[in-house]
Amino acid sequence: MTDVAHVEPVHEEHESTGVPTLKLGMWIFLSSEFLFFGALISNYLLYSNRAGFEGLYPAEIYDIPFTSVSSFVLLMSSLTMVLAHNALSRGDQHGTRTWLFATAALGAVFLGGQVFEFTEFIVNYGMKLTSNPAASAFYVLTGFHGIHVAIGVFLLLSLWGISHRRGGLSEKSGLNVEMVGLYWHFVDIIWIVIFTVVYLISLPPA
Amino acid sequence: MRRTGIAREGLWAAKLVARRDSPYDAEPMASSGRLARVFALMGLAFLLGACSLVEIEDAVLTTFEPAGPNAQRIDDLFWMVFWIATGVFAFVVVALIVLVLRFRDREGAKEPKQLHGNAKVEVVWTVIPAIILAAIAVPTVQAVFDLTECDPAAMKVELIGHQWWFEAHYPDYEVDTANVVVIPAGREVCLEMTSEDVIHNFWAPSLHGKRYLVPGQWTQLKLEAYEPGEFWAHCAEFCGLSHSLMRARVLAVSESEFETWVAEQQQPAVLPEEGTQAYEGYQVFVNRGCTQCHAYRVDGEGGSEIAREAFNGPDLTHFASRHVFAGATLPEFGEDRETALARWLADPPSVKPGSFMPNLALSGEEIDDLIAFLEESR
Amino acid sequence: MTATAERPATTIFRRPRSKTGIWSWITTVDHKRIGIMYGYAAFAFFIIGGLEAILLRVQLSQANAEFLTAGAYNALFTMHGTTMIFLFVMPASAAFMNYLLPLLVGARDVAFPRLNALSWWVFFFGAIFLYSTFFFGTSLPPIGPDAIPGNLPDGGGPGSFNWISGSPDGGWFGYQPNAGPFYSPGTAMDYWAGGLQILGLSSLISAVNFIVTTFNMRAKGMRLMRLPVFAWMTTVTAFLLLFSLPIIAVALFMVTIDRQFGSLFFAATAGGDPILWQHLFWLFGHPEVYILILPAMGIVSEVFPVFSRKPLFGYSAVVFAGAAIAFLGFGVWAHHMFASGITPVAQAAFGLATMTIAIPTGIKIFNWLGTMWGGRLRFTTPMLFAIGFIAMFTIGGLSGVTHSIVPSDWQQTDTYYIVAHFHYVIFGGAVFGLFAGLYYWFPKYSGRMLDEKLGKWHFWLQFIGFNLTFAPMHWLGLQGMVRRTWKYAPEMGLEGWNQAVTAGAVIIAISILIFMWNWARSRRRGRVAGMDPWDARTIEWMTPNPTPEHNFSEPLEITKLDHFWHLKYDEDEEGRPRRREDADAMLEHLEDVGNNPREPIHLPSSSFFPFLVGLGVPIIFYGIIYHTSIAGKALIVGGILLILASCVGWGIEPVDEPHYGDHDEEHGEEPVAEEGELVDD
Amino acid sequence: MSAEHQHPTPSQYWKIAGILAVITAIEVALFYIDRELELGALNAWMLIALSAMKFVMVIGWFMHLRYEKGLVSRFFAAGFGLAIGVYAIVLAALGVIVIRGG
Ligand code: HEA
Ligand code: HEA
Ligand code: HEC
Ligand code: CUA
Ligand SMILES: [Cu+2]
Repeated sequence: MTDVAHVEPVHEEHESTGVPTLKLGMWIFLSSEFLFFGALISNYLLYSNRAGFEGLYPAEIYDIPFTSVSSFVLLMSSLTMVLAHNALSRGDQHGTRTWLFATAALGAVFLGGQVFEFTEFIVNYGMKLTSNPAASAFYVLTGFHGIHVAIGVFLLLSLWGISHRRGGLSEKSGLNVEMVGLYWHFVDIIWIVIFTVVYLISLPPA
Repeated sequence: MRRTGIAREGLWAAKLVARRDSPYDAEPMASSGRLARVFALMGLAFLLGACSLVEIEDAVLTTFEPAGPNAQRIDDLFWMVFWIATGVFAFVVVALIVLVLRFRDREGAKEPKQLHGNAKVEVVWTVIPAIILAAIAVPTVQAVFDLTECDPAAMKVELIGHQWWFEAHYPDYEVDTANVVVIPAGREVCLEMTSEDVIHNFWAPSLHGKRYLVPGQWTQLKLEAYEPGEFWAHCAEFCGLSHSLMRARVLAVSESEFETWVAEQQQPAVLPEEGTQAYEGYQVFVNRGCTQCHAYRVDGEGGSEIAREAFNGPDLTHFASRHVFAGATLPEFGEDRETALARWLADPPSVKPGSFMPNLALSGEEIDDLIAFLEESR
Repeated sequence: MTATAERPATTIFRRPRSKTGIWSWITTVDHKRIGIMYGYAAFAFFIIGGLEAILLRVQLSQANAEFLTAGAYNALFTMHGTTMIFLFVMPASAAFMNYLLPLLVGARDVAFPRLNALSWWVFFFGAIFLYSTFFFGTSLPPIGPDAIPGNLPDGGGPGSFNWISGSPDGGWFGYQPNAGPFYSPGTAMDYWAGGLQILGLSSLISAVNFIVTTFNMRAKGMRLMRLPVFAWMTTVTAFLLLFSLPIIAVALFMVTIDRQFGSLFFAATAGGDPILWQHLFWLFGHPEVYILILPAMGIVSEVFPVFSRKPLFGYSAVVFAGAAIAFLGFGVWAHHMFASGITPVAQAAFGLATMTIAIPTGIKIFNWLGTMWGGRLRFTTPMLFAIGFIAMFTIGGLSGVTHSIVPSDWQQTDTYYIVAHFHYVIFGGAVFGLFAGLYYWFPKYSGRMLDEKLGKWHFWLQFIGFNLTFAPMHWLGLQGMVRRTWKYAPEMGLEGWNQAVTAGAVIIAISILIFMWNWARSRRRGRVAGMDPWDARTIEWMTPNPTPEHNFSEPLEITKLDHFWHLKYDEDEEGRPRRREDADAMLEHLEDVGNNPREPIHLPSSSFFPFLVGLGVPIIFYGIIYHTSIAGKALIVGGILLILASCVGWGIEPVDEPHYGDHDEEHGEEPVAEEGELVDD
Repeated sequence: MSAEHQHPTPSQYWKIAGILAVITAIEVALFYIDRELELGALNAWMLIALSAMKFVMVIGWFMHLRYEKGLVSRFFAAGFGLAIGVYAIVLAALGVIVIRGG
């Protein structure tokens, strides 16, 4: 969502802290997202190795090589994102457009990977949302992350669309690109944590 | 923007005000003095009221009459903190009253000195509460550790919560009962608790505080009564429709009585003689599906095996030995037991909303027979 | 500020222009109008929640009464608690925050005016969603412990008109598994979970907005340590919201997914852990209670100095104490779970942590007393409410301390002693504080004063009624009255005091009626307030009353805490205030330029999109409840599309269009308000 | 926008991304090494340390937090720290994290 502080200042210094208002808002919002994902991750940690559930535990069926690749894809999308922003700040409209699209595309690949993973788990292994609390926790955690990625892709594509207008992205939209970038990187760092804690470290009960 | 009507009026008011020293002076003095006195009186009355918690005669679930060491310990702690809290409140309210009386605005009062704060008093009113709290904290922590966990050697009673009654099981004696927990007085008994459905909360205020009964988990509560006696208990956590009708009794008895009780409970039921009304009742009991949910142990006949096919209801083998039933809500105050039982059997959900015991459409005769039968099941 | 800006080709709708009438309210982004809407909505829900309470009280006024059915009783206390907290105190605080925060920091609006409108509309539609359960919700008997997990009961479609018993009945904290799919089948609890989720979203948006406003929109020279205390408490509250709402969001999502899609988070039979819900709920729930009280504390911190004619004693201590309460508030949640069987170590730790909150709270109380010390106290209605706040809140706070004594809480928890505690802190604290604010700032909103005589009647009746209602609950609780009991037995000995309680509730109702009468009358015929009716200290009073749409007309430069006061007064040799010669001229000037700005002022333009996005949110949640049907799926998709489309429109729409939103006189469409009728109706 | 000048250049971004990729590779490698050698807690701590490095790098450089005003990092750290703190306590209370000697 884009909204720029535009109220006519009562005085000269527009932003008392010197941080652009929109940016400050985004950082503050993101800081609350830690609590959101923290709850989901804790929930997973609580159930992932509780003994005695029926059915499979997520940690028994992870496909680490596959997830490593999709994690890598998401990680690299942070690179393309930052390159897009960089290109815009240099006034390189073409570069911006390309990198924005690349980022959205990488995000979409990641999402595709997740869809594939879920299908695999559900169809081949029979581990459903309703199988046991560990499975529920897994799907809900990664699912909410996926929803965040999807929103990011939507935002990126919107920017990409706007960048085709005559004159490309204005300087004002530069702030918007930066905002979407912050959001996108944040979703990436959450995945960094999920990948390590949920995929690499967590074990099924002994 | 155009100046609005009200704004014009406003300017006029401001001018009016300007003739005095400040708008504050222009305010009518009202009756602040009288008000202050009224306020002081109110505060005083309140203080007096708060100083003594009003004792209700015969409140059966009162926490003010501890009947065992655990409850006693809690009671002592509570009163200590209560008096400290009252002291703090008295301080605040007296200060308030003094301020109100002394500094109320009077005719010709001078403007006050502009005090912005004072680091010293700031420290004082940070440190003093901290000290008070530290003093309360010590006995609190001790009591928490002393009162939470059972003595491992204590006799165990398993208490299982159901919507809306308590099942009690004595693992050492293989005794099953419901709603009335019998314990020997003068020694610690450990309730090991869980729930079959939702969270319940067992509370026998004369003996101890509350503890949850959580499905899928076990919690403990130690109970001990100084003397024999009957103590009310209540489910305290909201557990659905009939939460308010989920009560229990703790019956503390002497050691010898306890042994007799155990011995009686261990016995299977004695079947009524053929031809009696009770025997008719037994037939109804077996044939109308009561055994789907109720265990009834009869020698040789394996009563408990036919039980619990459908649903877990209270064990009725020694039903007549329990002076209250249906979550210890029946018989109601002043009601005789048979009327209550008849009411219950006729339509349980109307007595206890949502009860899992269905209305089995028993005829009046069947009910009478059942009552005769159940009342003989000692 | 050229009025020649082209109309961008990309807008979807014509930019809304109306300044009056329903559309102006729907599309407004003015923080004051949003605040007013919050205020009226909150008050309406206070009445609804209060009437629910009255019904509860009628049922309880006799042992074994049959006035309500058990189901209706459970529904009523659930909706009473939920309404009072989420639909009354929170939006009432939001009303003050919205109206005042920009004025207090010296800005023309909040940082994100359209987001502000969005949070209001999300709140509004969320409240409607929650209450629509009375029409559409179903509440069925439990399925029982033998229910097979994953085998969910059918959701039950709309149309089962079942007034009271169709409402949620799991208590305001919806303990699992009682409020889960097996023990509360039917859709009522889904409405509850969805409603809270939506309301949380609204508050989260506000929280971000308020924090940014405080930090970034301050007038020149308005350093953080010159902010009025209410602005501070707003900010602290916003942080509490910011960090606690995501937690409840996750918990509510888990419940919704459990109930709708068969996940097993809280299904004990399948290994789910019901205690997890309690941790998550109270991890939100405890900060929540400080969300309720801190704004009220901010309000009385404004009131005491004005009616003592002294600066707030220990300003920085009061501010830091507020922050400390908020911080500590995140570390005490398990004190709601002392009976849950957590380990003694955890019980002791949480008990101690809970006690520590008494220290910063005490600092505030004592500093208010310090403010009154040596002052020239005038017992106007706001001041009476503020004094009442101190006395009543202290009682509630101290009973809170007795809960923190873990073993005694084992006796108290889930009894009316707790009910007494929280009504003392919420009603005696937050609600008294809010009324102090209403009387104090009414002139800002209406340009007129509330009647003092009626105000005093209101105060005293409410004070007496309040104590008659809630004081007996202390001893009722300690002598065995369990919470949430529909019936109690005659031999419990509770009847007499319960009748007193019910009588008290009626007295409160009468006092509220007096207040409503006072409000309705004074809006039209109250004494005209003029520029500075209370001889106040903070800069919101540097604008005329009622506040003009653009707030401040001239640049401000803040030089001191209580800036406005120091423009009016200097100090004599003894340190007593002395009115400056030019004070009245200054006020006159302020009033004049306030109403007639010298140059056109550029304000944010109205927008349709916040309303539309807000509308989309409950549509999705209706869809989720009925997701098994085609209609439900269509609602989900429709809601998402509506939101996405509106977001695109929002993004493309320029934030402001000088040509359309302009405030110059040529357009002159704003009404000439007569007799205090500003543009607010 | 004077701060803009200090932002990394594209080539620096590529380098950071390279490091991130390498760390990820090491993490995955560790996962397999652990399967053979049963490193137990050591493995977990190493993985956490590695992902913390990635975490910090993305925030610091890609999100430019290094170049922001201190206020911003304080807000952000508050959310992070609070989340770690409260959820650690929740998990401890639920018996997932076992505190020795407790
Ligand atoms: C406005 C809301 C509000 C506020 C401010 C508070 C403030 C406090 N609350 Fe309360 N509380 C609730 C709302 C609130 N509470 C609600 C709604 C519930 C019930 C939820 C439910 O179950 O439905 C609840 C329940 C609740 C419980 C759980 C009870 C139970 O269910 O078993 C506990 C336990 O510790 C508690 C403690 C406290 C404490 C210690 C404070 C402290 O912050 C109070 C501090 C204030 C003072 C202490 C007074 C002033 C201080 C001095 C004058 C200084 C000197 C003092 C001393 C030296 C002691 N509260
Ligand atoms: C902001 C919070 C708030 C407020 C203000 C109140 C206000 C009141 N509350 Fe309650 N209450 C809660 C929050 C609040 N409450 C919560 C959170 C619970 C726990 C719920 C749960 O257990 O889940 C609770 C529970 C609760 C119970 C316990 C129910 C139970 O456990 O079984 C009771 C019982 O007496 C009660 C009573 C009252 C009364 C009499 C008032 C009165 O003060 C109400 C006063 C207001 C009015 C009376 C309205 C006045 C106006 C009119 C009547 C005018 C009519 C005019 C027209 C129609 C034009 N409340
Ligand atoms: C579907 C299950 C079910 C059936 C069938 C059933 N009951 Fe019950 N019964 C219950 C449950 C559950 C309770 C506990 C209700 C409560 O206290 O809320 C109960 C309670 C009772 C009690 C009170 C016991 C006590 O000590 O509290 C009696 C007596 C009783 N049932 C008798 C009968 C008789 C006689 C029949 C057959 C005519 C019968 N029940 C059939 C489930 C059943
Ligand atoms: Cu069981 Cu309440
Ligand atoms: Cu609390």
